Amino acid sequence: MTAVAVGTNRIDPYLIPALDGVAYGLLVFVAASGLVLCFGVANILNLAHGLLYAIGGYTAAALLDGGWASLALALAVGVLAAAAAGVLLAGLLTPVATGSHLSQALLTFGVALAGGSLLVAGFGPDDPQVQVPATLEGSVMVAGHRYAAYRLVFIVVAAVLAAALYLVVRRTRAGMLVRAAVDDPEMVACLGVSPARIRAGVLAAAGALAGAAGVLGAPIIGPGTDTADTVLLLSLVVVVLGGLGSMAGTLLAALAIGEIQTLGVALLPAAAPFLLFAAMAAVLAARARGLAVRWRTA
Amino acid sequence: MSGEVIRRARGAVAALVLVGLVVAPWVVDDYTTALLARTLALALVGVSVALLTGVAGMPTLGQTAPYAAGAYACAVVGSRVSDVGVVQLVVAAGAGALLAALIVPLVVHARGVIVLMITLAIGELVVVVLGRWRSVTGGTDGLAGVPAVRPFWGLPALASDQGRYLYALVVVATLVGAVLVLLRTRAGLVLRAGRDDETRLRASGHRVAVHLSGAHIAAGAIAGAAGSVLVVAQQYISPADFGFDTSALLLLGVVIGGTASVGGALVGAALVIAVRDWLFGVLPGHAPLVLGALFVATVYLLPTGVNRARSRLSEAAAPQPDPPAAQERATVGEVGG
Amino acid sequence: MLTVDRLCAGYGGGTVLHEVTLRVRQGSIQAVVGRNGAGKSTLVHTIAGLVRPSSGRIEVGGVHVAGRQPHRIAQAGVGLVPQGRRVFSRLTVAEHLHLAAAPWRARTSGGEGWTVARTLDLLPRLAARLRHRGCELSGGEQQMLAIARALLGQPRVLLLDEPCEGLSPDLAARVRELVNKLAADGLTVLLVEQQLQHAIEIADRVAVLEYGRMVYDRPTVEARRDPAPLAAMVSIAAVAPLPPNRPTPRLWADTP
Amino acid sequence: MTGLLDAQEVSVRYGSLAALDGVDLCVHDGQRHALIGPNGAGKSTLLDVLGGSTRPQRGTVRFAGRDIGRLGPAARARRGINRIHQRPAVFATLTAAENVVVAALPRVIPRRRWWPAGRRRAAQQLAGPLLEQMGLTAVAAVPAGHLAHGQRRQLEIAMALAGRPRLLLLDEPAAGLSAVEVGRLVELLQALPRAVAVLLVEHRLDLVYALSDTVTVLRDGRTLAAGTPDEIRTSPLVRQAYADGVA
Amino acid sequence: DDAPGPSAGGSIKIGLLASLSGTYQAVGTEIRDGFQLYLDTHDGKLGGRQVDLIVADEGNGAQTAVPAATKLLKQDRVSALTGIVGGGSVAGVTPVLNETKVPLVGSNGRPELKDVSRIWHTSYLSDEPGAAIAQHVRDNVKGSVYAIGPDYQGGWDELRGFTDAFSKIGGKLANADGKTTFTPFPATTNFLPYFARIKASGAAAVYTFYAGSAAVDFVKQYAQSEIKDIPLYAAGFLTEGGVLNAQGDAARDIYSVLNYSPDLDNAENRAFVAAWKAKHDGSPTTYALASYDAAAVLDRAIGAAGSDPTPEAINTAIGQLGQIASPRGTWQFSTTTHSPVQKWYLRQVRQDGRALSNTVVGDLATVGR
Ligand SMILES: Nc1ncnc2c1ncn2[C@@H]1O[C@H](COP(=O)(O)OP(=O)(O)OP(=O)(O)O)[C@@H](O)[C@H]1O
Ligand SMILES: Nc1ncnc2c1ncn2[C@@H]1O[C@H](COP(=O)(O)OP(=O)(O)OP(=O)(O)O)[C@@H](O)[C@H]1O
Ligand SMILES: [Mg+2]
Ligand SMILES: [Mg+2]
Repeated sequence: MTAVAVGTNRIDPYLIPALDGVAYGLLVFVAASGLVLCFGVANILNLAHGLLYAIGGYTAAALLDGGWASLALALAVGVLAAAAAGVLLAGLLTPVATGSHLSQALLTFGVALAGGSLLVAGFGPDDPQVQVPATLEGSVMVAGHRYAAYRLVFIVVAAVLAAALYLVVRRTRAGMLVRAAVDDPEMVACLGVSPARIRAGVLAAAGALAGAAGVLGAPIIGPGTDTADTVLLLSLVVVVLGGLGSMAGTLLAALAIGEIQTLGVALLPAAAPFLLFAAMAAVLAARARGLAVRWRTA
Repeated sequence: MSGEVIRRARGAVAALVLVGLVVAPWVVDDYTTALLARTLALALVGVSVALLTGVAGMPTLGQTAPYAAGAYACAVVGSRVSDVGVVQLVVAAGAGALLAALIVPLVVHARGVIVLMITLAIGELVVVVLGRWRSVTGGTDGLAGVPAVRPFWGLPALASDQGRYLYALVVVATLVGAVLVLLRTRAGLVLRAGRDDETRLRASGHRVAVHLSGAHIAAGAIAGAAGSVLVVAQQYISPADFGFDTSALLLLGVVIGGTASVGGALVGAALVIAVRDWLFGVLPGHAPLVLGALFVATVYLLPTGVNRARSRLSEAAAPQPDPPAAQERATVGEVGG
Repeated sequence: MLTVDRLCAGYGGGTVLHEVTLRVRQGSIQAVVGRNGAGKSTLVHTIAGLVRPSSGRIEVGGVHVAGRQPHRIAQAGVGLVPQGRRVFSRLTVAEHLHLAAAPWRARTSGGEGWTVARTLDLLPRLAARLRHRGCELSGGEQQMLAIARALLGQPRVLLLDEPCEGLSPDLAARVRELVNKLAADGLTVLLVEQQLQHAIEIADRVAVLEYGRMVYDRPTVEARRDPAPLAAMVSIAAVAPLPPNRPTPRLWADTP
Repeated sequence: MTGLLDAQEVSVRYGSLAALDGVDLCVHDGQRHALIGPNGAGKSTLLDVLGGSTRPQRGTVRFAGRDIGRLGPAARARRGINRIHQRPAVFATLTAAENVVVAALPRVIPRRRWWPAGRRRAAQQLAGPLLEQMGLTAVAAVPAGHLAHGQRRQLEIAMALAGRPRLLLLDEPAAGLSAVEVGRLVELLQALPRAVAVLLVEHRLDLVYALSDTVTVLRDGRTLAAGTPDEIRTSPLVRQAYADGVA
Repeated sequence: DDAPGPSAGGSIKIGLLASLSGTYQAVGTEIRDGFQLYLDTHDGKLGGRQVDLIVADEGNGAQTAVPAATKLLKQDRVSALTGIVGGGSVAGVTPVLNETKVPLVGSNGRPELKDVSRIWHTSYLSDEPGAAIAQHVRDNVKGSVYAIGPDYQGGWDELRGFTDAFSKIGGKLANADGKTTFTPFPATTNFLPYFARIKASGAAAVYTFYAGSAAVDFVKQYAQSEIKDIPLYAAGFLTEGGVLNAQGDAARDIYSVLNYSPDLDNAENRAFVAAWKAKHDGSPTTYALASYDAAAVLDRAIGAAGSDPTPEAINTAIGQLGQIASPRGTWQFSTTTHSPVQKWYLRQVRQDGRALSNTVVGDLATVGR
């Protein structure tokens, strides 16, 4: 009996971090989902992704008043606004569509810088308050520990999103077109589909996803001067770690990041500042080496 | 023929710019001179970024790592060992090369965006280490009070903005010249070939990993040397000098300049950094907005900037096939299998 | 059906095609031959919209399409089998076929429409490779896929840029046979082909491009009747075996 | 007697598909060996195995008496195995001349070894005649990415030759070449010194019979037949193999 | 030409460097507005001279602050410099200040410096808030206290101030190894794993220091976590200014220590708060106050510097100011550290009408060396 109790006690402090790692990882996945589509699948390097998320976040802060109706409204407005921004971005990107990642980076980084400061100019430099519906505001008991209810809800949202994304990319004609356009846009055009339309569609969808993530994630990664950068960096890390375009890989990477940021920090507090980037460099380098070897053997 | 004209014109422009840079400190005020000196350091890092990104095809966000290694090595040597510029420069370049050599195993097999992310991670890790290794680096607030540098044994210490600027100019011009020479050798040719098609390069018998490692270490040494120029120009360094935004701006500057062109990288990186620093002074609060708008505008004003610069470079560097008369003199030695 | 009139096109600064004129009637096959670098692919790409013409007219079924975007031209019924296959390396064969199939597109050419089943029937090797990705196919299989992809778009005008490159001789013959049959059913074909005898075998007209200029354009019956000028232009005789060890510039002077 | 190149029991599987299934192949010094077979027979895969870019699951590859099975493509190229790819692979932003120079570098050593530029100069001196032989002199200064398809193939052949091969692996060198260029290619291959062995993959049987002294027929990853061109030409088995590939 | 000092018209150039973009924009804006408020309420004059205020953007830290400061000092040739949000920026600007011999009257960040002969601060030293509240925590908390803060110079100093003073008077830290827990900054946005450790440590209270968006994250997550009932003490920046709005109800009841609160009851403060509210939404913060005081310091120093207020003269005059009346109560510069010797207040977040506000609930020690 006592042995069991000691056992649970040793695990107990890590229970909540582990659970939170899942929730946090899923939040990161939701935030990154737009970029998975845009960069991972369609190979458009969109450094304004964080900006699209921030648009959703600020919409949430402006519209949410603690009621469910406001949540629905914010979601609708945030998704629309961010999708519109995505289409705008696609229009801006047209001249460099055939160019390299680097010129896309130049353009989208510029948009992110300018758009970010416009957002802050519009909404003020202070972090705005985000009021979620009262039912979600509180905390619930999980295995004898108090845990934020809102984060639990996220687990469901992210699971739905991951499944939907997988189906769209792998199973629909639209998803195939997007992947084909990455390989050879000219040949896609010769099939009678405009690559520019595909690009606009991808960026609109990515924007919608980012907007939704921004609204839903606002209580956790809230809108503020740094939000865009934080979200962009995390998303890029997750998308690249996940193997560029693989939905399962991205989800796994997001969960790993979540656990590293929570359980890892709880277990190895001294290494906390190094954990994320060291793990990322190690995984990517190991995988690159693995690919190089496999490339040679098979 | 037109290639010849373009080359002449480029040479003339380069010479003009160089002359302008030499006389600049007597024409402009101290602030601009100081700004220029700092910009030169960053432009030199830009060259090392271009070497990797454009020439070797390995886009990097982590050149701030060897840059920081060089800067801190120089600062430590400068305040504890020697105030001679040449010594500091060599130590800094060595530190940069050493760090780059340590990083090589991580990146040499990776390509494209993966390199970008690995180098980003390394850059961030280096910043964390700089912030926490307080006994050497002074922590997040940085290191101040590095004594003024004397360029060479027996020369006086550089106390004025002009002196520091000219020192930076000499160092940067020398190193850029060295890079240009390097790129004209077969090493440069093989690097460019690897950027195009690595499989083909391997099938021709080149050790791709060796070439890439060499490029990384050379770029690391250049970035390290740039670090020592920064210390001289600014007399103060902190981890903030080597953060992500520096890497990002450098990469963007290099893209603006045309990734494969050293001169372009120099100009692009210098422009981006100088414009940023200048904007923060003259347009308080709106610098990011204007900078962002400038980036967007650049893409449209130089729609093919990258490619145009690249094709121009390859045109200029194309070897003329030997005339038939030279065929008899073809010397081809035997190679052991 | 397909009319090209005084077409000029090129890349960057240089002009590659100089005033090329072609008239391909519906249901006929126009062959284009010429040396490497003569501009055959440039001609095909310009018709497909991948290269912008600097002057001249291109008409498909009476509609002026020069300078339109490639997807518009494809929608006008132009199908392309490009040189070098250009299959989508990350899509499986099945996905290629699914993507290329445009069942809703009104079929205007004769014969029954192309379905996935029918293409697979024609190219049975593909049927066994449905789950392979484009980059995992052998060269010939990629070529088959490129042909299948173009057919499934239900084209009215088919541009074939060396469609038999990399196909085994029997299969190549079969593809030519198919092209012949499709033309008989009303499809208009522009065929770029290196092997003159193969071109003449099925084409109604044959044209020769030299340095971007059309230097020869006659009905094949005429070419068969009087093969000399054509043969001189593309020197088919060169295929005959040469005596071994004829002296050529020695590269290995110092090799034992 | 063992040959210059000796591959035994080579098997390559991709999932459930056996691209190569226990193939033996021997190329002797100076031999002109052709490899034919219907599409998807495994010809290119075999060349990949010999060139080192694919590692077989089973089987050994010996070259000049040494086991080279563990060497990568670069090491094999330095030992004298040079190849062209079925899809022409060239350095797109480098000029045609530079392409040849790069390909020549690993195997040339200048007379004045101490002078760093000497090696490159020696390689450049090799590039001129090679380009001329392939009829590419006019486009020597054009970036390879701007060449026509056939020109790229010719360029890659020049690059393979620049590597001073002992064994030349040619994957459909005549595909996409015009009649004149094919003639030139045939001439070039026939003029190659006997010290250079050639393994030729080609679908144009007229060329195969004109150029080779031994022919191996692959089908579905297995060796179907091997012999002199005359034997193969008349073999009903081979005819059947090709016909099956179509049906 | 444009030599330093007043021009014929009796005007004087002052440079203000603050983060007007980036992470610390909120603080930087307050600093600019505080200084401007003083000018606006004093006819745009300092020491009787018309002020030509030149503002430059500090950005996110030293690498943008140094060139901006260089411009103010070497191109605009200001007679004094003020503002500066980040401690790192002050360190970076120091070499240029020494070269140009211009005084800095900083209004926020304050690194450890060897030579402060030309550097003054109207805010505080980073370790002072902690030192000021240590006794109160020791007296009121029954048990050990968990110390946690961000991992950078400011965080180290803030927490050291508390833990040193707290240990000296016999307090015990709950942290596992007896050392403060530092969280990666600014990377940490999720504090739950740390809360799990705090819970496991059995602490009776928590002392912390965060500012900006990290403060929002910390407080909101704290309120939803399983340690939400453990009392939270903090350096005042945790709930200061705009972050309090974003935190909302989650911030209720948090104790903090600061040198200022808008509800202080003195004549200067009433005037200051009224003037502030006339121009801006909400109440002034300690950042605005410090900048307002920096202007007051310059006002008196320039006035005292005589007919030719050179930077040197201004610097000398600042050293002789003595007591300064301020909305926070009177204070004076320490002769050794050149930062204020001032009183600290204990505040608690309470409902004030419809909004939450930091209400002064007691006086703490007067701190400063
Ligand atoms: N992208 C390009 N940029 C510049 N020049 C090009 C480009 N593509 C082709 N060219 C040039 O245009 C000319 C014609 O090329 P094209 O591809 O049309 O020839 P082709 O007749 O199809 O030859 P092949 O039989 O080898 O395929 C060539 O001289 C080639 O160098
Ligand atoms: N990477 C791969 N993954 C899966 N299957 C492959 C891969 N590479 C080749 N294959 C399969 O192996 C078989 C042999 O391919 P290979 O390229 O060797 O054929 P080939 O004889 O060169 O044919 P062709 O004449 O068409 O070029 C083909 O069926 C091909 O689909
Ligand atoms: Mg062609
Ligand atoms: Mg093949």
